[in-house]
Amino acid sequence: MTSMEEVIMKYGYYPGCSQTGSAKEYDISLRKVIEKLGASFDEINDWSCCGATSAHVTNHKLSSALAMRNIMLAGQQGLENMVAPCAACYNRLVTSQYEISKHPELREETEELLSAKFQKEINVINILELFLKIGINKIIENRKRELSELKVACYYGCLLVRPAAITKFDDAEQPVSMEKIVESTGAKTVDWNYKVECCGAAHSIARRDIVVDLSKKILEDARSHGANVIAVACPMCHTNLDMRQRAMKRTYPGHEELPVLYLTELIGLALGMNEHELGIDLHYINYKYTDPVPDNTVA
Amino acid sequence: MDKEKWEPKIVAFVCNWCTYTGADLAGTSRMKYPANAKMIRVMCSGSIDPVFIIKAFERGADGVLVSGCHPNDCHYNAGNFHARRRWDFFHELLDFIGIEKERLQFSWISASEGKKFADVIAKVTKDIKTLGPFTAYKKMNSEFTAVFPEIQEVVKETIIKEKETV
Amino acid sequence: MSANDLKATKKLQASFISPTPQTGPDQDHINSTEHIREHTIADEISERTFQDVSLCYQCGKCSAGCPVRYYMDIAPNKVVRLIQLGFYEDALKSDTPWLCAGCLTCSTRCPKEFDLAKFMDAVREIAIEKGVEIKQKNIIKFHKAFLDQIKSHGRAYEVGLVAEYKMKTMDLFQDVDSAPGMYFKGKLGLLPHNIKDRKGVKSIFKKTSGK
Amino acid sequence: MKIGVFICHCGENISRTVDCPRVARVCESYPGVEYAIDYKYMCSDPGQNMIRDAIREKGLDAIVVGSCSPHMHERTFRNAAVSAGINPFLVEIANLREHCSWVHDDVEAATQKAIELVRMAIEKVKRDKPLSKINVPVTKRVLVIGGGIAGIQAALDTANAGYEVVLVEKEPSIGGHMSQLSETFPTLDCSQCILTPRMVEVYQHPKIKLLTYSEVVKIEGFIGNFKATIKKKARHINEELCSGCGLCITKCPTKKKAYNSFEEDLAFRPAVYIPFPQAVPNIPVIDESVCMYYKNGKCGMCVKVCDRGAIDFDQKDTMLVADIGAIIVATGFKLYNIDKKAADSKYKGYGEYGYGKYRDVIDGLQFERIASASGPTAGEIKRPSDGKVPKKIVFIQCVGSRDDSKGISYCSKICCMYTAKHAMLYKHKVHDGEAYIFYMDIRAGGKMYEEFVRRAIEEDDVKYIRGRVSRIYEENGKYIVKGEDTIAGMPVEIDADLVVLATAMIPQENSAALARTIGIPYDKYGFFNEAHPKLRPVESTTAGVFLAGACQSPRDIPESVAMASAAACKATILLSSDTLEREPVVAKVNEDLCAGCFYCKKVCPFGAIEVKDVKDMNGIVYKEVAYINQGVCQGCGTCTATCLSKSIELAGFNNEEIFAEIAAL
Ligand SMILES: Cc1cc2nc3c(=O)[nH]c(=O)nc-3n(C[C@H](O)[C@H](O)[C@H](O)COP(=O)(O)OP(=O)(O)OC[C@H]3O[C@@H](n4cnc5c(N)ncnc54)[C@H](O)[C@@H]3O)c2cc1C
Ligand SMILES: Cc1cc2nc3c(=O)[nH]c(=O)nc-3n(C[C@H](O)[C@H](O)[C@H](O)COP(=O)(O)OP(=O)(O)OC[C@H]3O[C@@H](n4cnc5c(N)ncnc54)[C@H](O)[C@@H]3O)c2cc1C
Ligand code: SF4
Ligand code: SF4
Ligand code: SF4
Ligand code: SF4
Ligand code: SF4
Ligand code: SF4
Ligand code: SF4
Ligand code: SF4
Repeated sequence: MTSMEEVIMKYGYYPGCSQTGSAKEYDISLRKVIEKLGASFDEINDWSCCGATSAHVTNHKLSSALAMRNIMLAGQQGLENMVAPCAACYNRLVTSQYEISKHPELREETEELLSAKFQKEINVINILELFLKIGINKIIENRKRELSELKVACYYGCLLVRPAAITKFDDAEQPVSMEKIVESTGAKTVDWNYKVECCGAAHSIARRDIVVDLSKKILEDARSHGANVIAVACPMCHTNLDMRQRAMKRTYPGHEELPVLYLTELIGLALGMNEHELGIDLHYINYKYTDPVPDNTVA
Repeated sequence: MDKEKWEPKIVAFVCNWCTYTGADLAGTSRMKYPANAKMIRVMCSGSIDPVFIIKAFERGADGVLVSGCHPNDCHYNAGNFHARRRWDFFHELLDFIGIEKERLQFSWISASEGKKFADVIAKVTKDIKTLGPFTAYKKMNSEFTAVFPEIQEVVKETIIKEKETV
Repeated sequence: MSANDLKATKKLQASFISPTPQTGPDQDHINSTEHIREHTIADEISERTFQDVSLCYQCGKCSAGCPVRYYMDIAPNKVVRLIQLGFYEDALKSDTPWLCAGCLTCSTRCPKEFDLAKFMDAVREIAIEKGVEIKQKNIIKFHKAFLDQIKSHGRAYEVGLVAEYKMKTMDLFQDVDSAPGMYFKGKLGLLPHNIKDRKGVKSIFKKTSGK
Repeated sequence: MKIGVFICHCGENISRTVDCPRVARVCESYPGVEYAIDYKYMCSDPGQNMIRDAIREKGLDAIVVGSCSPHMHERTFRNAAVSAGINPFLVEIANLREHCSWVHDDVEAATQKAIELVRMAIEKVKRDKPLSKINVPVTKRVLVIGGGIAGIQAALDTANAGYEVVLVEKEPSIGGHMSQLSETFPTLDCSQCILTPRMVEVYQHPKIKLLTYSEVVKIEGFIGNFKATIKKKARHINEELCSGCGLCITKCPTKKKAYNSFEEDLAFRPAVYIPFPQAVPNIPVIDESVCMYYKNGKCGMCVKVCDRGAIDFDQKDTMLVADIGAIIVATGFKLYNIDKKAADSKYKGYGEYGYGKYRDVIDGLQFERIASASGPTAGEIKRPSDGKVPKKIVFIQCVGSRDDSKGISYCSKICCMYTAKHAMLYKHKVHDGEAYIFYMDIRAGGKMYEEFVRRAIEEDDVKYIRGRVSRIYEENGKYIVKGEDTIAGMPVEIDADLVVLATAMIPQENSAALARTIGIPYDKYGFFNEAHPKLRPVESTTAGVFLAGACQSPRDIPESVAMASAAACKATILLSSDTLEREPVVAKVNEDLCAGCFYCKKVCPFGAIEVKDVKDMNGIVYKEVAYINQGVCQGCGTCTATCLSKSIELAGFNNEEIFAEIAAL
């Protein structure tokens, strides 16, 4: 039996596909930050894609089966909980598990598809819940510097806090948990209007025009409320808000760049890691944090 | 018994305000229905004691109908909700006692539903005819009366269960 | 359900506009007291989404908050309306379900607690099953390409996805902004991540699509 | 026992299918039957005389009449029996017409059934017990709870009929919500102007005892004989001495220490205050939570300036007890607000509208105060945040109402109308302003109501947009209102200066607790339930308790007043006789058998069952039994079926009687 401390600080980890490619830096920074805070991950063996939007918008049963495959793997691995850092994965996983528990017909069908029985519920948590569980105090205790120059617009996107009945976490319209976490880095947060507005994620490739418009509005609202950086907690949000700024410049001449950081990168900066270590230099919009007082302790 | 000539005996416990008046309306409208059912008027379907029903079977009734106001129309507000709960349990227990549960039927008939009343009586009569005569009552008369305390127990059980759902 | 069912829908649609009395030999089969209702597409959607489509009272709050409303041909609430009234073909052909980003804004705010996002899922699903011609071709091709990656590798393989999508759409220039940038930043792996249990995943696809 | 049986032919109505003479003949030989006869028209005078004569001549103890439905002529035959000296409850009717001759064709079957029906009646009547009507005395005083327009109207009508009234109002002044309104639909007359005279009338009426700043804490007893305990909260002002000069208020140093709730928190008030200038009674209250004397024992400015010596810091809450014959409940409503609600609340808030964080997103009552000539802006339409006159105003209907997801499924009924009114008032005051109303349906079913709404659209150019608003957020001092025009099928975004929400009418906070205190049922929201939605709309199911106004469901002023007058009328009908006569069909507990389980108490829909202590000779309680209050019991019999030990009997329908009927089959 492991000690109490270890039990609490060990989390099942479901990275999700983006984490291995376009959101590499999210994965890198998350793992580093977690380690610094004294927690550890147990990655799900042989995890597969949750089916993402494409499965659930076209084939409900396929979507349910793909998501449940991973939940069952976590169960087989003896895990109680599982972190899904991608908001979309998180949403698919919690929703599928919820629906299966509510609707026996669906449960049966899904079990048949997977040729396995659904044994136990896994507490699937998102990245915000993870940091709240680890404890904001842990961040403050381990902080090497205060990011006091930052005015952060916390962007939840649409899938992190919805649907409220299933996620049972924070508030679906006026969430505050990311602000709490960001403020623990010493950064300030701004009150703005688009924190749960959708960026059109799913259409990133097929209807880039839509995504560019929606993301532009989000960036502008953040800026007009005084933000100098946006914090995100989802690879899709990041792709749209960061990378699409290039297209934005074409559609909206005069567009001014606004850096978009993963929440984990912000925490990493506060914990004393540098931009390169955290993968921030992989972003489309270059960003470097400058301390107000040059001689501040940097690890 | 000659099946052709046999006519079922049916007892209907009906509430004064809705079903009894609905039956009056069926009469005023000269609707026709079989003459098998005899009505016993009570104030509210909530006051119908399961023992009444057992007594009816004991007396050789082939079928029993219980009918009151529609759930939200009860003259006494909630009486028929109690009735409804009680019957849910009681129905199951009839089986246990050894009386086919189809012999006991329930309906909600309002004062304006003369047609429904006639239809229900027709249906119940037809159903009971299909079931055939209830012969166990002869046994009931001797054995059942002897084990009456036991029936009381059964009835008690239904009522306690009903309590739990209040 | 097969593609033929849509024809039945058409008939229903016509009879909705001007109800014609049912006479003729068919009538003989119908037991007057036990009329069995046809299982409609509306019923099908209600079943798949575990909620009755008649719940929606057409307040429009969903459409009012929908982030992609401006790009749709008809408002999201109107898709529900069309289904409620039996104008199935119009609903299934609309590009609204395809543009729906699944953001759950509507579902979160609906005063009737109607899960419209889930409803949209079902509409798309049925449109595919019935082989309805969909205007938003690129979107459906994207989903197809995405799922193909999972089917073969167990995980999304971004290079493969983009390649397949481009092949399907012949839209070769659309993404010039991102892919090369991503590649040079080392974010796009050139090789797919294959999971071990690809057979298992493939079988799920097979069982759910019949392919 | 000697029983007489009378079979009626009803012309040919019965005799056509029932062989009446045969029925009479068969019955004649039935044990206990002394006399049996058939006749053409039993209910006619000769028929009734026949019954009377038979009773006297044959010395009958009870009779059975085979005739039409008891709902037709039971009373006729009972009266006939009474005039010949038989108790009316020893008369049973066998329904041979509606339940037999009219519904069957076969003469043999119908006759057979008729015989059985009569036999059942004979067996029942054998076991019937003579019953007499129950008489209870009546206290000729009415308690009215709540002093809004409904309570005021009910109190005045009752008092004008000559009965004493005790009017209890929990606030320092009567008037209720109507006193806060600016002008009223559908006539746009000034609310205060029509209300104030009535408030004064209440105050001056010799028959009305007005208890403001008071609450009912206990109701005991039953119809005609209630006892009410009322808590009179300490005002810290001696009502006898105070002249209402208001000097204390002007001199109190705590000028802006508390929100003025009458002004819907749009203004402030000091520790000592009169809620509004026309308040009745015109006597201030000291708010202990604000007053400096209660904080640190200092100040006492009011004492210094009051030349009547009316300030009384030591005043305590007092309890009053009153005997009451009837109760009229008129406690009104409360307005739902969009704030974030506690997790255990029945309702949810509107995160999409900001949970109330925007100062210029206000509710209907706040708009009433802003539009009111006596309000904080003196009737000028200005928005709360910066006092600017809004040039673009958006009204949103059905906020909270008709919204399952927030916990309220009903329509609040008045908001369509007051929103049209608000938009008109706005347009009348801000001529170049634009007014938009988001609505789902317009419910304007009342005299001149639809015309009123059309006037807003046609004459005042108010723009109605059909669709619910999805979100409101602030941007540069404007409020972006995102909606959809579902008729045009177009999204609509309006940058408003002021947003007014027509929020739902919900029950008063304490309504469920009050209902339990009085012993009346309430619905899942907390509105009080009427005895019958169509035929007894102003009565509660508890005898002697009546309902008026918005405490029963959303009501506008005309309806509240109509209900109040109806309730007053019902109450005065009750008080018009010295004693109350009740049908004796009531339940009674056999105390020896009662096991004290009190299941019966749980199921009684009228709360007629109480716990009674049974004492031994030394006065020591040795068991508790159920006791049925005969004034309250309505005779449904639910308790009898529930009692496991069979210790309750319903008079006229006891088990023995019913078993006898069954046995007679
Ligand atoms: C914004 C708005 C605008 C409106 N405009 C109009 C209009 O133009 N025309 C129109 O016809 N109607 C209008 N109405 C409706 C009108 O306000 C109501 O119909 C009316 O006030 C109902 O009167 P009431 O006496 O039933 O309730 P209330 O006015 O709520 O009065 C109830 C009284 O009971 C008191 N009370 C509550 N609980 C207790 C207790 N436990 N013990 C003692 N006292 C208690 C309260 O303090 C209050 O004084 C409007 C309503 C709103 C919200
Ligand atoms: C199709 C329809 C459906 C309805 N459904 C419902 C419903 O489901 N629920 C509901 O609550 N309400 C319903 N209503 C409304 C309901 O019918 C009325 O509210 C109700 O009948 C009004 O009653 P009343 O006594 O005022 O008028 P009426 O029913 O019209 O009675 C007036 C009486 O006065 C008599 N009379 C007229 N003039 C004179 C005279 N000069 N001298 C002597 N006698 C005269 C008439 O002959 C009549 O008997 C419905 C109405 C309609 C039209
Ligand atoms: S918000 Fe809900 S009820 Fe309103 S139109 Fe949309 S789906 Fe229908
Ligand atoms: S889920 Fe679809 S329909 Fe609903 S708001 Fe989002 S994009 Fe619009
Ligand atoms: S308490 Fe005194 S000063 Fe105040 S209003 Fe009354 S009389 Fe005037
Ligand atoms: S004692 Fe209290 S009420 Fe009187 S003047 Fe001072 S603060 Fe005001
Ligand atoms: S009265 Fe009008 S605004 Fe009020 S809830 Fe009903 S429909 Fe909505
Ligand atoms: S006239 Fe009748 S049908 Fe038309 S809105 Fe009014 S109440 Fe409804
Ligand atoms: S149910 Fe019967 S035994 Fe129980 S308390 Fe009531 S009267 Fe007494
Ligand atoms: S008869 Fe009905 S009202 Fe009377 S005490 Fe029994 S349950 Fe209550």
